[in-house]
Amino acid sequence: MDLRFTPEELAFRDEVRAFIRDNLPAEIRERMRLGYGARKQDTVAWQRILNKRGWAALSWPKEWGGPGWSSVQRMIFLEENQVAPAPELSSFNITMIGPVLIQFGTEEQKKKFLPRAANLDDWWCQGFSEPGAGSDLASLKTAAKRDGDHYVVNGQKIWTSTAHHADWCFVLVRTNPNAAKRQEGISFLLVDMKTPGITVRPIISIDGSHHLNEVFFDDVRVPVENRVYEENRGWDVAKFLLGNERTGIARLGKSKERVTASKEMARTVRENGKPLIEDAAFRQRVAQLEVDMKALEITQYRVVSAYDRARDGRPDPLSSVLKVKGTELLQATTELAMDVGGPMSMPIWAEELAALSNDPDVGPEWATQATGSYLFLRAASIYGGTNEIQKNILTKAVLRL
Amino acid sequence: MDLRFTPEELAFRDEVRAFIRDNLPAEIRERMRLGYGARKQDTVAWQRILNKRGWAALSWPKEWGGPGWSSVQRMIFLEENQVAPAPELSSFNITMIGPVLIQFGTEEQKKKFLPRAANLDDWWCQGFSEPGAGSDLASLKTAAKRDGDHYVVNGQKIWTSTAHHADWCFVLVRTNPNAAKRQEGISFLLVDMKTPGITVRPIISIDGSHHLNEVFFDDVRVPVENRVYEENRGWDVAKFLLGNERTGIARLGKSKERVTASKEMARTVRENGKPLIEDAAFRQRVAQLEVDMKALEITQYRVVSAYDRARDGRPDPLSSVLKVKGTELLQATTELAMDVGGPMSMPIWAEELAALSNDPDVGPEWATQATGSYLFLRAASIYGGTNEIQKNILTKAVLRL
Amino acid sequence: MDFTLSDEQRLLKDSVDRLMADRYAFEQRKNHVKEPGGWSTALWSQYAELGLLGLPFAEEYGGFGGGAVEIMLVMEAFGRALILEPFLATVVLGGTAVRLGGTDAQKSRILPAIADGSMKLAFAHGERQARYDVTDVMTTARQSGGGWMLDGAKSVVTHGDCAETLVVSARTSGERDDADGITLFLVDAGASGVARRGYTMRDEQRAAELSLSGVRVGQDAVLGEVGKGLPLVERVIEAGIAATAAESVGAMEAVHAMTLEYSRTREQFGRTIGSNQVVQHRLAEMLMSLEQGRSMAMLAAMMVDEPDAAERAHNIAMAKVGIGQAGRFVSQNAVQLHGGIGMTGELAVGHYFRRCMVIERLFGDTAHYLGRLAADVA
Amino acid sequence: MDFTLSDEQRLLKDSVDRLMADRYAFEQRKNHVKEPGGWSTALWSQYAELGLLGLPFAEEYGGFGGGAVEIMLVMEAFGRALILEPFLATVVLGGTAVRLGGTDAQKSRILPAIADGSMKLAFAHGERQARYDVTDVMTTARQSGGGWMLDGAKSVVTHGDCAETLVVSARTSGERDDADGITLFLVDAGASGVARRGYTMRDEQRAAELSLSGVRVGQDAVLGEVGKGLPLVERVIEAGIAATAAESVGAMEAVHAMTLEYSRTREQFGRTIGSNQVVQHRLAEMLMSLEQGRSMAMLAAMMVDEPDAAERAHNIAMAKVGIGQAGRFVSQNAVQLHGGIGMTGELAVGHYFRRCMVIERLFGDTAHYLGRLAADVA
Repeated sequence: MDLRFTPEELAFRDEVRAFIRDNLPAEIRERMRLGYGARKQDTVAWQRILNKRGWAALSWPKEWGGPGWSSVQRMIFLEENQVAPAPELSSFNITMIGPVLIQFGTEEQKKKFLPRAANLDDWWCQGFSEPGAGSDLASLKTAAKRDGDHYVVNGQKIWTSTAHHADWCFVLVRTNPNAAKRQEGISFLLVDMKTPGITVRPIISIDGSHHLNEVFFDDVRVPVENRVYEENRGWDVAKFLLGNERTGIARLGKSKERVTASKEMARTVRENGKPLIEDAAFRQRVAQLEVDMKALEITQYRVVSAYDRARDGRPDPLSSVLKVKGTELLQATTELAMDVGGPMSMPIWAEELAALSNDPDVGPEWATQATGSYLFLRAASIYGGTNEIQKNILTKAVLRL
Repeated sequence: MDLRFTPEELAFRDEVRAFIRDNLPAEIRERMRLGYGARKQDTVAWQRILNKRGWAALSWPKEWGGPGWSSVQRMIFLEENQVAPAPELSSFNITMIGPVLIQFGTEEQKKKFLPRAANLDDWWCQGFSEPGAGSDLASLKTAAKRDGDHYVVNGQKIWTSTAHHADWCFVLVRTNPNAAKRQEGISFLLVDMKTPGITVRPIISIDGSHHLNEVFFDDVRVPVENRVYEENRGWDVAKFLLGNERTGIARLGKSKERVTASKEMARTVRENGKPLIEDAAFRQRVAQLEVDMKALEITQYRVVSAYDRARDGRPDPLSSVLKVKGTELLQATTELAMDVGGPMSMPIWAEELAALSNDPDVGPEWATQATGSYLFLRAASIYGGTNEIQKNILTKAVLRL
Repeated sequence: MDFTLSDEQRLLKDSVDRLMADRYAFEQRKNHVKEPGGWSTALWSQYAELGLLGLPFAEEYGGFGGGAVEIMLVMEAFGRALILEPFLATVVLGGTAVRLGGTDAQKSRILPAIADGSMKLAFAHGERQARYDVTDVMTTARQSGGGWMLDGAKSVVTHGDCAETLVVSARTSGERDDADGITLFLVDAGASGVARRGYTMRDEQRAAELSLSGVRVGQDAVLGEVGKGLPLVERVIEAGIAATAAESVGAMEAVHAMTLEYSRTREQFGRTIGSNQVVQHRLAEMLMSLEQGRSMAMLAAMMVDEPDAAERAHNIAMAKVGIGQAGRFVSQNAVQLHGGIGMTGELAVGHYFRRCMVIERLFGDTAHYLGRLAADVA
Repeated sequence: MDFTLSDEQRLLKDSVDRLMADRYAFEQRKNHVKEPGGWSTALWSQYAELGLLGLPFAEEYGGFGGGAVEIMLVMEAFGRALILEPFLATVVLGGTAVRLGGTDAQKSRILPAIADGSMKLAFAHGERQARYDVTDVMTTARQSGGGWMLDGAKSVVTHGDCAETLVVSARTSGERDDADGITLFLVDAGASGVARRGYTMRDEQRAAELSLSGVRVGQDAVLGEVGKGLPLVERVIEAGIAATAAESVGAMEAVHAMTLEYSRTREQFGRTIGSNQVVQHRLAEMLMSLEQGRSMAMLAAMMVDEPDAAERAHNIAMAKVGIGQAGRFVSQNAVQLHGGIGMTGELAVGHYFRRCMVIERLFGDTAHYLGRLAADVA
């Protein structure tokens, strides 16, 4: 038993670190250092650079362009990438549709979609949630009627993030409304977002960003060959996708990056006439967060290293611990960064920064952006199964109550 | 609207403060200042001093020896008494059996018991809880069979605090096992603890103190005239008793006394080469507790002043807030006091202090006693309806969910 | 001790509640936000007609002689409705500065104009480098030609974009962080040398960055005593804390009520989410925080006129901490219990959440005031 | 990175678990407490036979050359069983001091005696006035007649009442709080001038107050370098923190398991308390704390032999904080969920609770180490 990285793992980390340092475009790094979210073009550009290096499809088998990494290596890569900070890989492409096609897809589907997914030539989004469904996925109502060699899809999806950027969407639809159990009669379709009858309506988040959407399907015709796995067996695909590897679910690198940034900025602002970084309460708060991050880091090591050993498909229940503690830390560390900015964190500078003006200048971008990510990440304890749901999962799966 | 005390209330507070200062025996005050619980003789002595002054039966009508105070005055008295620190009045005598007899008792019962209860000539205890019942009081099984002008009581009570001191016990018994609802068929009896067939077995708490007991009833004969209110209507009496005035339920004075003592002691011990009182984290912790105590103090004012206005019998649901927040503070402030003592809080000196010895002397009594009250008050969030039960009450009574 | 309201106070409360019910439903509010200034000029006139804009001023200045309790009642109602108008900046902050610091002449000139709605004020004290340090004033005022010349900049001035009159703190002597040497000035927002950049805050309220270069004012612009402005600044901030504490209570009430309602109606896994004990207890804990917060808002209202400055500052700092923590707990959990929909601008819950977030950081945040209290521990 | 155990490690774990199952059921433990010394001499011999008492020592000293992981496995098992014997004081604390600081002669004299169970040690460093300050050593040692003379007092010395050999820290130069000038001595508990008062702690473990007046020892009693004892003291404390972290994990495991079991069987209002979602989530949160604590105990075990002193100290301080907070949360809630019965000595839960409470305060409490980490923030 040894928690330390092996020399090989350390060498790998240095290699990743060096590659990111040398290849991440300076303008992207600077925007992200200031706390901006990655723009579409940032994500595309960076993922293609990584894909060129063979690092984009990080969990895929070599034959489909994967780097053949262990999950420890994947964890190291993800953290280095977050800490950089660099745009994160499209999880829809890399950890969702990719593995799904590799597991369930036809040869044609793999050939058609995997290389483009790895290179982000196609931007994928996920059409699962529906109004009123929330965490209760199986209650979905969007219907697909067979019509010759097409399905005709009608219904509505919601919380579809980046649908407005997407070229393709993988959608759960109900192909058999009369199935005995709700989980039966669901199919998994790949839908070209350019198909007639699709309407994307933006949902503006409380941070002011346009990330989420409603997607309406009005007689949308989907070729049958775009169905993944058997008809009415889509729930198996969804279960695989949701239970699929959750390395990086804790997003620890992001929390670390926020604490590092907070400490940097805390040298530039003051509290009671001293730099904030010298304030005892602030230091206590940072110290506590560093303790919690360290504990989660090791718990993540344990989950991830166990993942390679016992590949029995079903995810380690401890990954619910990663989700809960990880999102608690994301929220605590983004709140820390916002608090460092103090009053300067409250304005929205966006328009001001865009406009040329002789008016008084505006405050530091990092402060207003810190609030943006604080607000945006209030959703972290909601999406992917609320933290309350995670505790229900632990109750059933581990406590067996 | 005015949160401040009126000049009359301030004058009253000064009068109480002066009386306690001048009349509380020095030896008792010193023991309590060190954090010892009041011994039986301490409680008896102090309550008799107060009763002589007419202040013991603080919530009773004048005709039965009450001082005729407003609930604001009662609150002021209770806090001054706790802050002194002085032994608290026997709640069994003053806030439980007294009001019960005044409300439901016969003239004979009042004459026989009230004056002796006020003067603590009789030490009362409460026979409600039973093994396996816990917060679910109505599931009690102790049976009383009518036999001529007596009831014959058989069964067991538990968590009976100070039963080993008690002269009398008020007991809930089941007189009709066939009642439709569990709450029906229960009667309220007054039992002389000297009656044959009563066995008291001590329960030692995790602080090492003997406070709680099991009480066994084996064919215990109780005269029918010692039944309060109608047969099989005992639940109404119990409801009245439990819902009865809850001024002082927050025990805020005790928390304040613990914080004051902690600050005093923190001047005498060190942290990182300085007096602990100068440690930034310690000061933050104290400041937060003082904020929480202040908020609770005003919430208590609101509840108590409302209590005099709308005397519709049923207790203000906000009193559940007083219970939860009050016990959280009791536990936080006793933990603070223990932490001040640091390593010196961990030993049990009791025997050492008793024994004459030339061995090395022992550490400060206040430290080991601080741990005693910390341990003992872990029960504060359990007795009188656990804090989880209190939140259920708020859910039903206020949120109506 | 007495928590009952007088008939006048109940009357005031009812009339404001009625106005909010008629004119400030969440859907109506969306239109108010879209107005040029980011708030409703029509409602501003209504406030004037109702006498709200003169509430805390003496009758002789066109006011109603209301006290801290009256302000508390109004701010609670405003908090429930999430109003956007510059009431805090004009009546509470600017109004307190003039009411407590002004000469008869200044009061006669300004207070009636506030009361009838014709003049709006802003309190321009905070500076970018100061963060929450109240004595960190680097804006300077130098004697020049019988008057004063102001140079410097002010940051995140609440409703500083629409105010006609600015209450500006400047250093007339001493160094950065000195308690002495701070003076308040009444500055016409249109004066030459004054530049403003208005913008929207995270809670949709307006604020402004302000720059002053060679701004000339007369001796009659001095508010209070030259070099002794700090105590007045502190009274203004204390009034602001008390008022926003009450506003926060209103916001907590509203957001708790709508979360409770949502938990009754929203179904998941075939049952209302409110039937989950965990949700029930969370709502009970939110209620407890709300009530503890309400107690703290009452404390602030009671203390804002306390003559003993140290006693006043200490108690208001306690209220600030208590309200900040309560507002955060209640509003964060309101979003959490709403789930995804709570993260959008479409429901009111996200707006209450952001208002509580901003209020926690007005005049200094929770950590700042807890630090003060820690320093007071004795 | 590798979390698998070697066959030897699994063997060790199984054998200790088996011994605990056979000899340390809670009812059996009640008898061990009643033994004269407050712990079981019979089990002490068993530990010796199993080789546990020599676990961390080299073969040449009658040991088994075990490392931090082996100690972790044993301490977890001991934590689950709440053992009372002086393993921590003798093998971990005293043993580390001699193992890292001793000359060959000292090691040959002491380590085999520890291993075969014939000698018990105690680490007498803390002093009453010091609270948790590790450099606050006022006990003095002065050169006298070719040897040293010790004067002073030591406080709350774990199992200091039964040890034959005391590892005593004393000041050979410098002032109170000086890092330099501290020296460790091996003192025979029977030496003239040594007085002890043994007593029971809140967790039923034994400790002692110790006084030294004119206690004479030879040069060969010096452990490590004269005046440079602090680094050795710190290594001993770090070993103690790592060991008690693992013990705490064992205690948390046990108390979580019995609370879970209790919630399955205990009925109230006609249903098991474990059917309450609030109880379920509390148990889930306890589980999360336990797992986070386990991670921290692993960190401490990995770091205890880290050569970089600053790195080692920082990580072990983090583990100490994490374990302290986890142990408190888990054990406090175990008592709460048990209700009244959890407040009595009759069930094991209250004993685990008190052991976690004491462990949080051994070698310094959570606030003390969080303060250190805060000082490290950069």
